[in-house]
Amino acid sequence: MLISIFLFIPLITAVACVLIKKHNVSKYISVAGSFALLLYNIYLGYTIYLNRSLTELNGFFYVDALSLLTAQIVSVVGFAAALYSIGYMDAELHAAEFPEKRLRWYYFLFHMFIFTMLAVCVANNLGIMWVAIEATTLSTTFLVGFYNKKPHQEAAWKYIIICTVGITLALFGVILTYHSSKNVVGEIGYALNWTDLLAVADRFEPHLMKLAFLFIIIGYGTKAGLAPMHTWLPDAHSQAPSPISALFSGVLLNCSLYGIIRFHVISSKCLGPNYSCTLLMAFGLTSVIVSIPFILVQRDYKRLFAFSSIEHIGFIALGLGFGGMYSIYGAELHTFNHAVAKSLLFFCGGNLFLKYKTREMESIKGIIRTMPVTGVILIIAVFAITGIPPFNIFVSEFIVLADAFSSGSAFVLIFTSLLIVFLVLIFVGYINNIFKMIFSEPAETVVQGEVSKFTIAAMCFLLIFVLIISFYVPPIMRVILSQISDIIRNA
Amino acid sequence: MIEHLFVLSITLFALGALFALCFYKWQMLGNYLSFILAAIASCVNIAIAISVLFNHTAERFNFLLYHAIITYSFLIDSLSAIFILAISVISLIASVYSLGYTKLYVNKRDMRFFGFHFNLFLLAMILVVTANNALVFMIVWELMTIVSFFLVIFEYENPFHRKAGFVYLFMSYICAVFISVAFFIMFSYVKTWTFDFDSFRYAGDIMPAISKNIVFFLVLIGFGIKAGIFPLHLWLPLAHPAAPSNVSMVMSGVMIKTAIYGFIRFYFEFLTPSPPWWGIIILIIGASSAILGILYALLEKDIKTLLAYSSVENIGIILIGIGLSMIFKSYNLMALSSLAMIAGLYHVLNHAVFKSLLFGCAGNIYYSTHTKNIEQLGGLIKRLQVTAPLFLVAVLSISAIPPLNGFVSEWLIFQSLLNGFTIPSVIVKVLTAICGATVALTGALVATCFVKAFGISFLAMPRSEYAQHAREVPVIMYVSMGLLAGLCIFMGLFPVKIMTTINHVNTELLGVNIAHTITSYDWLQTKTLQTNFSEISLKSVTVFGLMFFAITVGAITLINPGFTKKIYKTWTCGISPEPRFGYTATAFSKPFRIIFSNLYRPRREIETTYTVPKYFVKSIVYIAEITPIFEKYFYAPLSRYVLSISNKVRWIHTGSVHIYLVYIFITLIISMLVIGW
Amino acid sequence: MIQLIILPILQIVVIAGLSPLIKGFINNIEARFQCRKGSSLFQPYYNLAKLFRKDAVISETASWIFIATPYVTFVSILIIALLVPVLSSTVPANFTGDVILVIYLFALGRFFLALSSLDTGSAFGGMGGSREMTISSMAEPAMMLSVFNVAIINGSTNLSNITQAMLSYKLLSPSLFLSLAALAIVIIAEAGRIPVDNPFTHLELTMIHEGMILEFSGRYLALIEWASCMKLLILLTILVNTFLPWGIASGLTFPGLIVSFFLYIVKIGFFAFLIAIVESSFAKVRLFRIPNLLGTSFVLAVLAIITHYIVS
Amino acid sequence: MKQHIIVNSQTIDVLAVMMLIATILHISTGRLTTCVWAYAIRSFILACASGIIAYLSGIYHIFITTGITLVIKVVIIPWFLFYIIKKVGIKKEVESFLSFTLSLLCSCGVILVAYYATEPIIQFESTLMKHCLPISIAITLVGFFTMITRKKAITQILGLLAMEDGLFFAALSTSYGMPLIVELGVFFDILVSVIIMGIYVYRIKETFESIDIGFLKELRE
Repeated sequence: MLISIFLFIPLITAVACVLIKKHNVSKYISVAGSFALLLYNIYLGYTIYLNRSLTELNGFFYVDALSLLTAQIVSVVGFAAALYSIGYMDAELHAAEFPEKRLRWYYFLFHMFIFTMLAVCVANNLGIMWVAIEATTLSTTFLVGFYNKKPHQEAAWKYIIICTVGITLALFGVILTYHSSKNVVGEIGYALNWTDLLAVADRFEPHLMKLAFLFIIIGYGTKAGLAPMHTWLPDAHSQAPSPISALFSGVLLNCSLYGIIRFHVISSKCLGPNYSCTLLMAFGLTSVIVSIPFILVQRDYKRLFAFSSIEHIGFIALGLGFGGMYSIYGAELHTFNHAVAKSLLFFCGGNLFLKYKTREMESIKGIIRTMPVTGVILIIAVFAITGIPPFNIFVSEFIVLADAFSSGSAFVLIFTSLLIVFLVLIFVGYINNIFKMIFSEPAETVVQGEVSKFTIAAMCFLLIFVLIISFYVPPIMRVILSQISDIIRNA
Repeated sequence: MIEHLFVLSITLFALGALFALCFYKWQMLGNYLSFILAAIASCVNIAIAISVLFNHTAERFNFLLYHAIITYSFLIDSLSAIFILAISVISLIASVYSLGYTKLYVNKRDMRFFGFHFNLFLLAMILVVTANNALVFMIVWELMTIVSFFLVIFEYENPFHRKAGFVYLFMSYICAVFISVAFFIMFSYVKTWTFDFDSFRYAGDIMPAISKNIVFFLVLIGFGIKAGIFPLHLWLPLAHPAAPSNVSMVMSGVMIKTAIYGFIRFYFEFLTPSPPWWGIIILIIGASSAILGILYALLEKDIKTLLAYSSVENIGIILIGIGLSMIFKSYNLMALSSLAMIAGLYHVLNHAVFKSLLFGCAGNIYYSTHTKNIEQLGGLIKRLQVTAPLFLVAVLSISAIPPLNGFVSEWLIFQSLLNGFTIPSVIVKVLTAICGATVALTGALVATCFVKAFGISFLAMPRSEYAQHAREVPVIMYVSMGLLAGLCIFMGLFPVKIMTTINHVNTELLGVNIAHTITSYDWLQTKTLQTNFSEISLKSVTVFGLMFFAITVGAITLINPGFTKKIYKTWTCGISPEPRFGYTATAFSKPFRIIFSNLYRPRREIETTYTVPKYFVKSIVYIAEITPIFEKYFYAPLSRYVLSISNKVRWIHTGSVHIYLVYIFITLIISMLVIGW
Repeated sequence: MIQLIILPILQIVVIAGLSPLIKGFINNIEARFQCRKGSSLFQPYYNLAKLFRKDAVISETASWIFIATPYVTFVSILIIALLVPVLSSTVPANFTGDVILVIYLFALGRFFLALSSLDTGSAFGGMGGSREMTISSMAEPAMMLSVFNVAIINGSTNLSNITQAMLSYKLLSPSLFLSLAALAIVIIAEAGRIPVDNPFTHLELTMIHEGMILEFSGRYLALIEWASCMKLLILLTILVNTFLPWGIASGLTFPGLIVSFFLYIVKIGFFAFLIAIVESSFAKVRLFRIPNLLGTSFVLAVLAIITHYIVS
Repeated sequence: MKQHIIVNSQTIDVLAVMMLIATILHISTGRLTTCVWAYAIRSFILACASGIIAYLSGIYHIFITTGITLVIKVVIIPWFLFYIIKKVGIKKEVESFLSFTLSLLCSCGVILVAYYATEPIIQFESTLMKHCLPISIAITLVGFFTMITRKKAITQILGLLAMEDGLFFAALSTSYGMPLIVELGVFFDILVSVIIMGIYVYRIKETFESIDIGFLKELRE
């Protein structure tokens, strides 16, 4: 029952939110629900820490360290976003950006979104996982187009079209995997369970598996924001309400990446790690490269953050592709770090939007004086996201790069060296764009002060994670990370 | 014991930082508390350094916090200790100085973050030189950068300060990247996942030559940026003037020395044995930084920028010492290597002292006149009566005028250079001689530069209202500067003590003790400073000087006992003197602008406006500026290129969903083809 | 012990006492080249005596630096006089310093002079100071390099050691000869003689050293004038006793010192005569041609070192 | 549970080719309604194939799939699309970025790529249904290609549906269908996604007064 309850929490919250008409009540229910989820997740984490993995309903649900980490990210960022939503949505409602009744649906879809993402994490069946990932797209389309104005509709349309196409390709990959397993598992595979498949993956039909993984990485890669399939991402991220952008960037991308990783494990076992690692590295590096010019020259801060997500997903893919024990450890740590830091950035962005009603960086000046708290958090978040020590992302990047250098492969070495050059460029772009907003003479007309206490609370909640992981990784997390490393390396 | 002290000092710094943050209403009180705590912590650190230096013990601390992979480990050996000593002394004085200097900002701006960053900055520097783990090193290294970045952009309303901060941050990031990559490469051979420095200490033996060479260059560029060697100095003349003086004092005085620390750690511990050409490259870079740094300083009018360029020059001189030490070491001339190292480290200490003093005095000037442009100063010697002699001491010291400390290290550098004749390679021999000439030229140019800096700002008549109404700064500011001036004199007169201390470091680092060649030798209660090449005794020079002074004064008074001085206006061809008649800084350095015009590429515009009849000049506008060649021909085109490429590439996001689908489609098709093939 | 006390005093007496005479000698020779009778050989002494007795006028803009300068300059030159072997190759005070210290003590005097030139706020002073610093910046590397060559050849930067070692040379090696030439050029520049500076003029376009000391008067001027005379003599002494030390006493024996003294007079006189010839036959070069001249000296010094390394 | 079931039927191959032809009809037709009809026909063929496979293999849960296919893909979705076309009042012409000839040539190329990529796989295929896998990939890719070249929002939906048909066919012909629960989930997702897209087509029409998504170019760099 452990896992089912896990899934029920957001589902019940969602239903409660949509049934209760008064949004003053439903917003607190939403927070309470996500907080319960957070607590429950900690409990679940402890169970996994003790048992390594957990199956339920005849192997329909399966939770191991890898899914647990993703679920943790979902619940942490989910709680922060729920908290943030109160402040953000109230302010937007106050500004009459949308009718009040729509807010019910916002909370409903919000929790459905969380539900689908959790379903991705706990599904053992690869087909169900696919269904869940597609469901994340469906549940969020309306959130992207929440304001229902021209650019939002456009973004929503692009989002659903591109993601659905990608996901469809991924389904093809799933089918091909299934097909390649038929010689081993039998013609009628009643189950497409990951655990069952992995057990016999070394006897799969290799050519089919190759093709299958290709479809998977392109398909789920579309959703994960790997270049050149990333194109929906900046639009959707910039048009969605900020808490949703945070969830997108912090969690949704990781969920899709989680899908890739599951297949990566199977493919590595079937074909040897080289094939899938090379693909991961290629797409990873492309993502990092593609994000550079847009980070260097950018007008819209939310798009900037979005492109930075592409870069980080690329980095994680690279880390997984390098394939060393520590580089996977680092990449997974990076997943968490990025989720926290990027969500924090999007929250900062949301606060800026509430204050200035614009996403143009040029028209925002002197944040440090007008909104000191947001300003300071933004500075920390920017430093964190660009991998400046001592912040958390530096630690994970350092581990990944160190492992890459010690891998001894010339190919990896070239990739890593290029990556480092790109990281520098990205840093330049970030600082150049963001710090102009933070440190400058504010316009006279802007009123000083923060917009909402809830938003600040949510930001502080994430900030704690950023700061703690910078200096201290809890032992439970370290165990989980090394378990993930073992899972991915088939050790 | 030392561990407790170390933790104590960290705690004090951290407490100080928090105090500054906590006080919202009484911000100055918070700041004072934090400065005082910083001063106490610095005292603790001085105690640590001295204890380590004199007990010859290396102290290790491992703090078992659960980091992702590492433990926070620190090591204080004598090399660290000598740097801790320099850093803490300057920190102490800077903290005390800040008590006065920050009055400049009272009620004008939010001061909470100043004390916070200031304390963290001091703490980070201490941690940098003690970190015994690559990851910890990188963390504290960047911590140092970040907090100093915030101190640089403290007055962020000024766009120049912002630009300075950004350039500083970019360059520092590149610096961190290079150092990290150097660590990665070394790590790929030792493969100890704790990243402990102890594992790197044997890296030099197991690494192949090619990797070692790569690491050499990575480290050179990485730490070179922080040290500000040419042409990587870009950030330095921007950031140092932008920071408040009490910060630039620390930045220029000791922060850039952490890079020197890095050089020594890498080149003398991790990467040994080294081929001779490494040392030669360091030597050449040192010499060129020295000469170029001072040439640019010479033409500066902003006193803090001038001092910043002068830091580039001094880093060059330090690098000459270190490069020589490397050369000697690779030829296995260990005693000489140790001598050159002593020269280099002595100059590190010296530069820390006199550069902080200079920046402090520049701060005093800014405090009382609110300008940094020396063209607008003048006549300050009569208004800042205490600051002026302090500044003079600093100026004499940096110009290596005996008997002050600058001369001692310069002399040691010369001695090490001259000992280059023992090296078997002719090229190196000639090179050392040429470097000797370069140092001599640099020395002369430094003297010119600081004659200008002192003369134009303190002497003659005040050239502006600011200078006219200058008042002496608060007592605490010049008292703290007085301590530094005292140190300048002390380190000049009693060099043997300091040299033997550095010799301890060398004994550990190079495994050779040359204490017997720098023996003390008593005569007239003086101790000489001897090497195997020559000897000097600045103490006796001073004694002789005082003696001669007394005799001269006595004799002169005997000749004409009724001597009187008449005070009268300066003779200016019959017109009554005006401030405009005084020589300006631009004019003073003009001969150099003409002689070195190939380097400076000066541009000047003269615009004359006439009154109605064309014979009477109404006004003349004279604009003269020099082209910073590295900025113009290297950095600017590079950044333009990157930006234009980015701008061109951005069209791929056309906004059309069809095109986006095309990307996916093409990716799919190409990958399918590639896999089939 | 007597050696320790007498010889330094003797050195200072010789340098301080003879230096105005050298100036008078050069002036006299030059006058004769110009078909004038010239002033007395002892005219500089009279001038100094007169100046010492006079009162002084001081600019109201000037600060204590202005008053300190003459003393600093004079004292620094006196210290140098202790460090240079004059009559005997053993300099008792040689533990105090070496040739590098000598060069930097010159810099000390120059530093203060340049400061005081700016102190009065007159344009002439500043111009003189600026030019002086420019020329000395150019001269210093050449001087260092030529001295280094000698130092390297003899294994010491201590002038007394150098002189002693040089005594064993019968003939100057080509390398040393090049150094000698380089040093000679530098000395002309450092001492402010034609073709670098004209010590007789007070014309604003040409003056360098004179520009700096334009505002001094009375005893201050006397000290500075005397110091500059001594500087010339010391520079010549360094030249003579490092490159051509033949006949110099190596201990403190009375006959040795006498011989050494006369030889010293002759050698210095010879070089003073050479200076007079040069001053009479050349015009002062333009300020921005001076770097070329000093560059030549620098190249000669570099050549000297290279020849030394390659030949030995 | 190793149970080798081999379905060898030339009929399936023929049906596969028919499906491909129906897909190419998408490309070659100029009328929107024809496209929807083509989709309905192809779905029907798919349902037939599904029924045959269910029958031949004896895996009876595929009959359920067949039923759902008939209901959703042959009836509900085409009906919904016609409803949208009528409701939004779209002009019946299909607008394309490429000319028909060029589109056809490109789709030929795409089919070639599908065969080329699967070549090493179908070599080892023991059944007669060697064409099934490449053809299903080809259908998917051609569907994708339709999405790229067609301007209207509704044609993009059709392209997506074509892709999905390709998938279903691949699943059926190669592995005899996926586990039932997965199939159900997939059907549900497709239905929901088509509905959501339909809603957006309507909204876009409302806001932009056109469903030519060439207009959707505001968000760009």
